[in-house]
Amino acid sequence: MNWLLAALQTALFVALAPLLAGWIKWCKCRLQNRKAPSLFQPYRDLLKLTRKQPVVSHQASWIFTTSPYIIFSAMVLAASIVPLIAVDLPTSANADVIVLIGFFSFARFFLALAGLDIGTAFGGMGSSREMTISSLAEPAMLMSVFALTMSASTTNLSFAIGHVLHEGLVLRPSFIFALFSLMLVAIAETGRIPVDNPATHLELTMIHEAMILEYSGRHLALIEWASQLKLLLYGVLIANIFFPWGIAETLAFESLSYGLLAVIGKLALLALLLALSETLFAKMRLFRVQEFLSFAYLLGLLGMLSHIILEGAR
Amino acid sequence: MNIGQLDFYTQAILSLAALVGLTSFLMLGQGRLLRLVFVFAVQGLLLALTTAVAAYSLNIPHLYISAALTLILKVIVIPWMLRRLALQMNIHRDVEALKNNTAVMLGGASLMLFSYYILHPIVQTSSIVMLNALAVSLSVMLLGMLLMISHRQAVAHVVGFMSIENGLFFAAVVATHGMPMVVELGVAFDVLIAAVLFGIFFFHIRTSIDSLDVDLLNRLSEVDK
Amino acid sequence: MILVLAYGSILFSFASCLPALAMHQHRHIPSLSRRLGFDGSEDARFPVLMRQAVFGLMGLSGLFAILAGLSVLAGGEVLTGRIGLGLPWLPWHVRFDNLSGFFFLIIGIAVGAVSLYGPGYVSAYEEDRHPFAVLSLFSGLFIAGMLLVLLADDAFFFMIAWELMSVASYFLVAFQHDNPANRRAAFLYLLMAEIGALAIILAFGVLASFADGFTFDALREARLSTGWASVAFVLALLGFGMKAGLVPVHVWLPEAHPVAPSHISALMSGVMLKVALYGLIRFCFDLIGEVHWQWGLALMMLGTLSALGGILYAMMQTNLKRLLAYSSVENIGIIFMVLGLSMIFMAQNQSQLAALGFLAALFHAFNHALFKNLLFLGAGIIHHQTHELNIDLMGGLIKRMPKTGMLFLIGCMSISSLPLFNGFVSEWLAFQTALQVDVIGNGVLRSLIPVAAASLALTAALAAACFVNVFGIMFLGLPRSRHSDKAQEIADRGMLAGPALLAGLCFLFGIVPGPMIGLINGVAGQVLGASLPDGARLSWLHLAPVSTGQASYSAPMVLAGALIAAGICFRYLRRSPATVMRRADTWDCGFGGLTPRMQYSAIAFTMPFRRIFAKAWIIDEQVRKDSQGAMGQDVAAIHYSLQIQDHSWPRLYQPIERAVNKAARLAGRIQTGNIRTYLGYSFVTLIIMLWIIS
Amino acid sequence: MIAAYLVLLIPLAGMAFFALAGHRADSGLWNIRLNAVNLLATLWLAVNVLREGTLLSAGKAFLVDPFNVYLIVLTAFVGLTTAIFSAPYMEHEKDIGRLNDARLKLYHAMYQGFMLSMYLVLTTNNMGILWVAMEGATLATVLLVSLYRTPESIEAAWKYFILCGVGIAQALFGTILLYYAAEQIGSEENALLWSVLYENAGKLNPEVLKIAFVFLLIGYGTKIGLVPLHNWLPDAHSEGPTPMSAVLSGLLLNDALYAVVRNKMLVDGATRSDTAGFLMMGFGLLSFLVGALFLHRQKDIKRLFSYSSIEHMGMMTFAFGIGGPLATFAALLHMTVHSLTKSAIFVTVGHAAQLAGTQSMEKIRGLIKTQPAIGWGLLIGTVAIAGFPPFGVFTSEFLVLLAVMRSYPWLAPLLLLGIGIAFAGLFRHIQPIVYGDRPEGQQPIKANLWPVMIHLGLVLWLGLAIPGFLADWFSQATILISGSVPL
Repeated sequence: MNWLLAALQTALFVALAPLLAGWIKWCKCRLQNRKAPSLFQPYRDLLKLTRKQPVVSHQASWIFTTSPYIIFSAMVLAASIVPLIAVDLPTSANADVIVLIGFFSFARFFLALAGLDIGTAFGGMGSSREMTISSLAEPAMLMSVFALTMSASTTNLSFAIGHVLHEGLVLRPSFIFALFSLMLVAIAETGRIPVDNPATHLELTMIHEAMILEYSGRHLALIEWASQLKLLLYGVLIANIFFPWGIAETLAFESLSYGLLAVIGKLALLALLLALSETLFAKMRLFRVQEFLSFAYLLGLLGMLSHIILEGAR
Repeated sequence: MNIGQLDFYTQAILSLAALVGLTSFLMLGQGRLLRLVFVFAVQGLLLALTTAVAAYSLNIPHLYISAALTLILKVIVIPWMLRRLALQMNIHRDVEALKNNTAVMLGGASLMLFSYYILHPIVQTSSIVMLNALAVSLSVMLLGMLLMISHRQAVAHVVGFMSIENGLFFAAVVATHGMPMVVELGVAFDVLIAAVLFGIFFFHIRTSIDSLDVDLLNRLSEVDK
Repeated sequence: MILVLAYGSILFSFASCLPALAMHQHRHIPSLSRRLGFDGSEDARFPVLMRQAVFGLMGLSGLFAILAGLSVLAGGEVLTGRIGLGLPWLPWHVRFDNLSGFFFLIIGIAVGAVSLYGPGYVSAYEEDRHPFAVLSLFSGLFIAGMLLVLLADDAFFFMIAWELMSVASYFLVAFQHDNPANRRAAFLYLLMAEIGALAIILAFGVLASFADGFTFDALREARLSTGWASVAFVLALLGFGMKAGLVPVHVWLPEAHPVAPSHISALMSGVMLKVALYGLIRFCFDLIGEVHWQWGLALMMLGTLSALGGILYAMMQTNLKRLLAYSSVENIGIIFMVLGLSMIFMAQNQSQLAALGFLAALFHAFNHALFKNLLFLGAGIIHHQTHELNIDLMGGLIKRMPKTGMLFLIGCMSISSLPLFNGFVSEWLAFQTALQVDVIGNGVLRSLIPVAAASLALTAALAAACFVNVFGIMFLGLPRSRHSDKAQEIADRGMLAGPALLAGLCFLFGIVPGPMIGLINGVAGQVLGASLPDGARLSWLHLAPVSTGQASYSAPMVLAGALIAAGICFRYLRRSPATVMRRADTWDCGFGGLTPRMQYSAIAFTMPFRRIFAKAWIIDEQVRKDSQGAMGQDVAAIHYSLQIQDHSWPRLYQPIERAVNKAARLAGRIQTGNIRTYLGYSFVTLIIMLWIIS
Repeated sequence: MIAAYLVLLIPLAGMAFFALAGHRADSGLWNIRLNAVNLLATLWLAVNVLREGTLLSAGKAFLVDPFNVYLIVLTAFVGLTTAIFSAPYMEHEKDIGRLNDARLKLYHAMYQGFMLSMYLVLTTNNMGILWVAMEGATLATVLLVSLYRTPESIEAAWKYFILCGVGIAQALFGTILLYYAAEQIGSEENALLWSVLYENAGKLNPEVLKIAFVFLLIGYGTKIGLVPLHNWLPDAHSEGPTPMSAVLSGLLLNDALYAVVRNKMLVDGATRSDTAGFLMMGFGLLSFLVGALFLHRQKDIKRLFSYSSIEHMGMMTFAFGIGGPLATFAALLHMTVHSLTKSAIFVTVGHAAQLAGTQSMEKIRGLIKTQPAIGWGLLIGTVAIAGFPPFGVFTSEFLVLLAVMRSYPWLAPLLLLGIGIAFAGLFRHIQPIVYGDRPEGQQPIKANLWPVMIHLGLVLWLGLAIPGFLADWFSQATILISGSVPL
């Protein structure tokens, strides 16, 4: 039963990811008072791409053609361990948050390799930048994870969320810091403004798009989908770790559906915030990203310290 | 104790000791080779005398032998050889200009004082009066070294070396009435050989740097030129 | 019985020296070769036979080492023995316990792989320039030395074995001595080895001056004040750290490791550093006995420094083997950092967590031995095929050498600690150790350890970037030079079998780390006197070092999940025949004709890191433009040159060198060459001495 | 005891033989034969000592105890191997016209003379004769240093002669004081016999002996080559013929140290204080460090290794100065391994210099490529002398370090520094010599490397395991010197 539920939830993750992307686009268009595409546009795009015939360069090796599958399945795996609508999933015992980070880096590794595989200038540029940013983002992420796990004293996401849930509403300064740092990391990792602009092609500042420039057809679809999934994952992480209320603790149907609604609501709100920030801020230069991320790291560190100093554990 | 109460021989030895010390001072100040050799011979003579007197007064027969050895080696053979060499290489005329001679002299004097101060504890321990002369012999040694340091002539170095030997013999006589015979003979033999080798070396040095100025022997050094 | 196995492995490694000597004689005394039944006609076969003999014996030695290690780890008892050599009152004491056994295992595996790889590799050397006799002689001594270090149970024997290892490896580094750079590297290496060894001797001396005798048992008994213990610790850290290549005393390592033949570099980088680690563990945890948290902190700091420095320097290298050597510095740094953690926990009486850290450290040591060997052997293959070590002159090798590419990729993935591979497991354990910081009372430690952990994360990310760079530039894209364009897949089966073995183990221990961790747990039990509850592998499936509630990782499940997910979308997406993949030219923005020179080079790839971590190196970057035209307005060519230097050269080494030379010059003044001065010396000495005495 | 007389008579006869017979084609061979016979004689002596313990001749003129018996055998052994090396070497020197028959006659006669004085130094029981023999050694070798008659060699010989002569004179003064002190306690006859003095060392006047020791130390220390009295040493070693350098480094220095230690035993007995020890430690450490520094500045390969001799003698003196059983044992061992290793190195160096036609290190290159045997010999020898195991030098240095850690831990860093510097100094010169490609015009030569192999083999053996009888001698000597067994 639990395993089935876990599988269902993973499927739900995969299914919801494009919707979130669509919703963010919609909000952005509205905020920039443009005419918005339908919420389901991303689904149509993916479908169209899967129907198209993929064209692959002569120079491409097997790395290039297999990477999309690897990346996508890594994201799916990540999705399988993050509680979306219910805690204590059996799958979450397979991997904790550190492994989650591992999955992300796994996907990134192959994405970067794929970028280098063709041997164009753009691909290498994208990979190099992607690796740079991620290597700066990882310590920051770990710092915020520390701040979280030191109070929950577990790296297992289900248990951590459960812990926060049972503690009830406690204002922890460490959590506030961790939340903000995690948000910044999420922005950097998912390639949103101000770090990267998802809506651009063939711009010398692009990062993510540069790597996947050569992809087409179902490969492109998988990669797009994977990145939407990543966005959703970060969203759910933020939403469920810091505001877990509403998530289902029992497997009764109504609590589950209640949990679903709750998480959708939270995500909608987060997405709105993201869209807002993306309308307000401009993309920054590549070499200012380090300041951005070191600020995130600083926040994480402060969170950890404030946990030690202010919250006086022991 | 007062020297007046000592017997004549001891007095004689002590005064001879004083004279020996004086000769080394004379050598130290001497710039002319032939005179240097001559003074050295005189020192040898004094040494031989001392030994003989000691032998007679304490009637130790084997001291006569060492006296004889000294006489032959230090008074006759070596000075004659050195003189001959000097004449052969005709360096007997050139005078060595000694730098700050007076300072060297004063240094010598203070050396005498120093050696007395060093040997004082020993001298105290014994009743033999002659031992007082030990300080003289040590200072003769040190003066010999000072001579070698202050002179640039190879011949002077040999003389200094030999006068060091004199000091040693003197010490042996006054302190221990001579060494055991076998040692005496061995030392004498070594001195003889040394003298011969010196003779050989003069010619080698002369042929290699056509001078006997040891300051010119400075090819082998670690100072970067 | 088990000792016999251990001795056997050592004897075999010694034996592997002999054929070489025979070969040498053969080259000089034809009669011998005729007696061996090789007349001039089949003379060509003789060296081949010798190669097989040498590496066969080496392989046997490796096999025996593995067996000995496994059996002692399984049995878990401590064996002692004596060899009738050494000082009259101090024969060589031998002790074979779990710790030694574990490192025996590491060495055995590495040597086994190398012995598979070797015959093909060394066939490239022409005999008169690089005599195989010398190579195999010192390889045998080197391996024997490493094994003996692990067996030694008294200070004297330990030092002899240690120095045997150093000297033998020195000759191996100097093997290709016709290149001046190699000579310099060898000299530097031997110098550092010597200084390190002296430090170790002093460390033993400190213990020995509180004990009676030099046997380790006696040293264990020694009761030292904290001050002296710390002195001993610092000396040992200096000595062993120098060998292990801790920053800032690591400089010899990237010089020496690359210039040796690749299979030797593999042994030096993958195994010899571990022997240094063994020495430190033996000294601190076993001989000194009780540890202090300050030591742990020092170890952790140095480790973090080395990890970061190592990977940052590695990233900037374009010579593949130098890069790998620097990355060894990084991994050693990680190991020492985790070891420091374990020391801290030990000092805080958290023996369980100490055991966890210890376990993580040793497991990472094991993994590093595996994948670093793999990578060095791969580098050897590539060098063998392309005669090229500069990664900026390679590219597109994955199509030309698919098997090697696959193996190298596995190596890269495990070294950048991606899930499903062994590197990840040990780093995960390391993080788990760091996460237990809450139990520590000392607030400073509690805030420092997470910082160290974060820099560990940074290290891991940088490592990933570094090896994406390596693999991407070398194997992907278009070939950047004629050599790499002409490159062929390696023909010799053995040269693939060695790396393949290692790669297989990397993956195996990435998926089922349980058994290995169980073995290491036994080591921890013997060395620390504390081991994890069997929860370390609560089921064959899951890995939960502390408790299931806190963290768990199940590689098999992850693998299964990945396969399922990938399988589904693979099946689903490739249904329709209409969407079969089509090959076409790369899109070139309508520019027309992409050339290899347009793609990113390694230097370009690492440019952002250079900009961000600029302070970490001494960078000398020069761009020269040849402009032409009337007013030189249009640029004909742009020359770009980049030199990147290690900080510790000008900061640490050159000052010392200058000081020594200056002192020597001053000392030289003594010897003026004037005999009167000399007489003056003896005169003055006499006066002074007399004055002193009275 | 007949053996002892034999040991002395054979070289005497040899000297006479060479002096009278003049140079013949087979003089080198005869030299070898004489030394071989003498080695047998010394072995016989050793066997006697093994069987009966300390030997004291009638009239107590000669004394053979565990302390000097192994030095005697060592002397004979090094003498033989060096003779083996010198036969072809000297032939080659004659062929290239650096030497003529007269000088070769002198060389062989003086070789035997030198050996004679060495044996006399070791066997005699009379401190006066000891002195005479030491001086004799100088006289015997001084003409060999200047054998080539080049300006440098004559300069070197002169310095050697004067400095050692003056130094040894001071030693004689010390001996006289010793004699005086002995007379005070009224043993008129044979008052200079070491055995007698040692028996009633306790009664000797400490004041006198302290001063005497200063003179003795400076006197014999000049011959050991203690800084700052060392200046003659590198010159003499580098300018004389290589076999001479080998025996000077291998034997003369050892024997001078032997003389100092014999006297130290008396002084310690009398003063019951570490004064003598401290003096030796001071000199030793100074020589060790300065010698190590000098290594860095050398251009002449033989000079290089003579400085390394200074450094090692410094370490031995230092070790004897520390004086504990451990340090003493280490020093005794170090005397052995050092003279074996160093003479082996000089043999290879001699060949290398002949092969390159020069002693300047810039010009000797690529030995391993030119003549692997010589190249490897030099390299291994350097490794051994630099104190790497499993060679014996490491064993002794290890023990010295530990002894220092026991008694004077704050000196250990200095020692460590010295070893490191010395090591760097050696290898920075030797590496380019042995490695690299051969320069054109550097041809292999006919070389006899058996001595090298035997010596290094022995050093290796001593590093791995010290044979029982030798260990016994060492420990007995240790008891003799330091009064207690090593551990």
